[in-house]
Amino acid sequence: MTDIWINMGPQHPMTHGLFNLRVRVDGEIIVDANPLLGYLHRGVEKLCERRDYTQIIPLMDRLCYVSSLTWSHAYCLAAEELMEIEIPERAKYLRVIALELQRIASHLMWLAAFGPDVGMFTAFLYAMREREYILDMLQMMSGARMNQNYPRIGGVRNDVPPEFTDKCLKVMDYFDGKRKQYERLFDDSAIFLMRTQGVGYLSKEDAMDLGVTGQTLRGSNVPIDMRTHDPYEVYDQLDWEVQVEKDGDCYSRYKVRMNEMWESTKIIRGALKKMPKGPVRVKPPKRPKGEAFRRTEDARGEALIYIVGQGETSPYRVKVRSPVFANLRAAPVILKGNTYADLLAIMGSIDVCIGETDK
Amino acid sequence: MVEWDLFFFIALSVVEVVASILVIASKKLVHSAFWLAITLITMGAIYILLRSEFIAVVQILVYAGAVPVLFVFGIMLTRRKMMEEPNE
Amino acid sequence: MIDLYGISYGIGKWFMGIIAAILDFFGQWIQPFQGLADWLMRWETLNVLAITIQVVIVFLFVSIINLFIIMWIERKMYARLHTRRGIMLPLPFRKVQKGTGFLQNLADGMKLIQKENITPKNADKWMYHIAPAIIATTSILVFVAIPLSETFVVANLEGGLIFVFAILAIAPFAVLVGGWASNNKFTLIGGMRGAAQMLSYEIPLILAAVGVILLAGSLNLVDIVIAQQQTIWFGIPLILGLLVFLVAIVAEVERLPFDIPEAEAELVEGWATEYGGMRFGLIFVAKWVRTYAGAALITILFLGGWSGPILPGEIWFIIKSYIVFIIIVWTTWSLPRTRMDQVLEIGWKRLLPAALISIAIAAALKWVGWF
Amino acid sequence: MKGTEVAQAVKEKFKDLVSNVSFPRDRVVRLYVPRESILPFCKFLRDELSCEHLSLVTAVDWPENFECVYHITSYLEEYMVELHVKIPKDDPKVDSLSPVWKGADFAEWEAYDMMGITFVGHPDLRRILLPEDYLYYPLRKDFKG
Repeated sequence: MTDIWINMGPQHPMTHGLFNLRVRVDGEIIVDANPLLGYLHRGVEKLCERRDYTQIIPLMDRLCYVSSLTWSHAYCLAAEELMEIEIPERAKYLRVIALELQRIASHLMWLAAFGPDVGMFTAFLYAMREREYILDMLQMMSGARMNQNYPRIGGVRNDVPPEFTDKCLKVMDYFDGKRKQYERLFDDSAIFLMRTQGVGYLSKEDAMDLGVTGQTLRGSNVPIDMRTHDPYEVYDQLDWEVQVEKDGDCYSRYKVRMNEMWESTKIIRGALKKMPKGPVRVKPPKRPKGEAFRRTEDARGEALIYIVGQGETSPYRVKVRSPVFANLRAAPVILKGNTYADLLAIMGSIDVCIGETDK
Repeated sequence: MVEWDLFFFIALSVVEVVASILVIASKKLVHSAFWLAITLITMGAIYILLRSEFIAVVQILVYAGAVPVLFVFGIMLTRRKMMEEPNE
Repeated sequence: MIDLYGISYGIGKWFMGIIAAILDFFGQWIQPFQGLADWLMRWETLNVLAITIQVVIVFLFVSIINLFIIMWIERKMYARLHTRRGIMLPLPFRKVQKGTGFLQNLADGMKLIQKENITPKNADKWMYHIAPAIIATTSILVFVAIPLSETFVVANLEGGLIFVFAILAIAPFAVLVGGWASNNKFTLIGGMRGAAQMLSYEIPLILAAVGVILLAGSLNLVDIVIAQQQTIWFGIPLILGLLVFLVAIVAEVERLPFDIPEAEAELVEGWATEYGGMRFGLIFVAKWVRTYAGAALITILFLGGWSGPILPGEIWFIIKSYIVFIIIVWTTWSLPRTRMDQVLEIGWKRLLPAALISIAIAAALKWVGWF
Repeated sequence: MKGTEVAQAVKEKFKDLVSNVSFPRDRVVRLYVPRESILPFCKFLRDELSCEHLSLVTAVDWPENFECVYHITSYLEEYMVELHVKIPKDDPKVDSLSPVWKGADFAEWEAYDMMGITFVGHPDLRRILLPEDYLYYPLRKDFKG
């Protein structure tokens, strides 16, 4: 049994979505890896060219089914840049709260997938349990649990109900209280450390060169977070820190994500405290002209949306930069030389979401 | 009166002889290893007929337990034709 | 104590008595029937019948009653670990949708039987078919030698312990056969991993039991328990051996910290990927039976077997073995999966020296004369 | 570094090659370069101006010509260059940036797949999202779904 190619996917319990990772293994060691994409291609960019600026928002929600709000927000941000409008202060805070809630929900979903990846099925249900409360909060804000369709060009769709602040703080307290449980489940488990520490090493230079962003980059000791690097909304007025880990292995990527969740609760608390009263939406112009782009920190890395408008009701060109698409570029580099069993931990730590990758 | 010992002895011997012939007659190395395991296990059963249970179980533990090693080598040193073809 | 052989002999004699009486009655007119009736009531025939009934009783216990109980325990237990309710299928005649779900496993089994048995086109048909049979039969065969009490035992073998190990050692062979014959890369890798894991864990498993053999001075499982009744449970002086044995048996039955041969995340369903229908059911069931066999072995070797006050020995044995089983389930569902090289490292570098130390402790205790 | 400073530095090196410089935001500079000089220009950006990260490669189908848009980030100096390259319709070719940034090949793959722009020097240019034997480039304006 020398080298054999193994198709991990498109139907495989490991794939977090519909994609095929072809792995060439020599015994248990991975010699080569080759991600094949396109199983979920829906032509979102083409669809955008036929729709109104507002009609694109629900379409962008469906880019990533795990963190949909971040995508519609990124689009709205870019469209506002294109239309040159300033949104009300309250809408900014509401967006930050919604984004961070969505980030926690997305990271919990990642944790729920990462647990079974390393063989700990219990983590799945633990993370899902907490995610329910977070989704309840998102539902309270937007009325939907999955594809919220909440941000609008020029603000957000609606204001939150008056009891939202108290309930959200309660959920944050509950979630912070669970931190110890997670640390005992993961960080205290010798087998979990064995599976993740020193596995899937990605050096700082490689990470920068390959265009990797997000937690994969921050796990390799590069403190780049678009929320501070290219600040949007009110992130620069809130008190929080960019999470970085030094080692560049699966454990540090895991740790970055876990710490980010607790950091997000901090942001939400601060935003809830500082949130002013006022309107939540302004009316955008209908036919913008020009080109604009904005970067946001998606739940998985740097999301960039580039819009070209030609003075019509629908944009001339919309381009989505998917962080996972770029991070997948690093997968073959990280995988090479690791064992086949580590493939799960590595692909899990990259946090693949195929919806946004294939667009 | 049925001679149970004789009956079982004949039955086991037939199985063993057939299996041991198949060890050398099989075309695939892995099949040979499989028949070898059958041979060794039936030999253990014959030891039980001889009222020597200990040597029977040791026979199974040592020899039949060692067959998987042979099996692994068989897999590593041979190739199945289907595996080489690209996946359709 | 229930005398299994006596009961079986009684059942056989009662049953044969009825038939012999009927044959006798017809023998008034048909002469050969009388001879047949005489033959049926002879000791040799009844002996064979009694042994068969013994085997059937143990088989029923292991594969029907006990299996449903342990499957139910496991599924309920890990559901609670996951903070959910687990199986809740109500009895058929109850309309309310809440229950203990005890019959869920029966329903699952019926579903599996109804499924079509699909054989892959390029599979090695004969070996593909035989692998689940090997693994299921050997798993149940273990219980032939395991005594539930002094007299509740099918075969009170002199080398009972070695017999159990020998039978447990055949299953990885079936894993390899099944994995190779399915002609799938996942199953092949699973089978290879199974073989490697077996090679590294058989040795600590047996070495951990050697300490017990030294203290008890016998390979007979009944004698080992009697020796514990006269002194103390061997789990107390040989706590190290107990831990090694527990880890090794979890690896031997391929449960979660060490379930790399069927790591469902990377290898789909491991070596059993291509099996469907009741073949898969057999494989799945055999895993539980083997786990219970492991729990029963730990009970016998280290926890005093059936010794205990007031209750009958068989009940004590079942209670203890279920407790051990629950501990195994607990570890299974709260630990992540190890990697192949780590499994081998744990086996060779940690468990093997610990097992040797355990033997040294046992030898020292024997030499001092405490046992 | 502010956008104006970047533009200054670039203009010193590539005098008349750079055209249409504008500043959409404070730390963003948008400029056009001819397609022949894209490779040396990007090498300069990476080596001299510490642009470590190529965010995005886009292609836009204008009525007269194609346009490749590169979003290039500098992590250290916290600015961004939006680089536009005009490509004629009858010869949609441009130099690949994969010698400069290793991660560029994935982004270029997508541009090739969707818009049909051939990247010269790309290590393995093939269809990535669409089927291998697909004949059209769906994001072109003349593609009628």
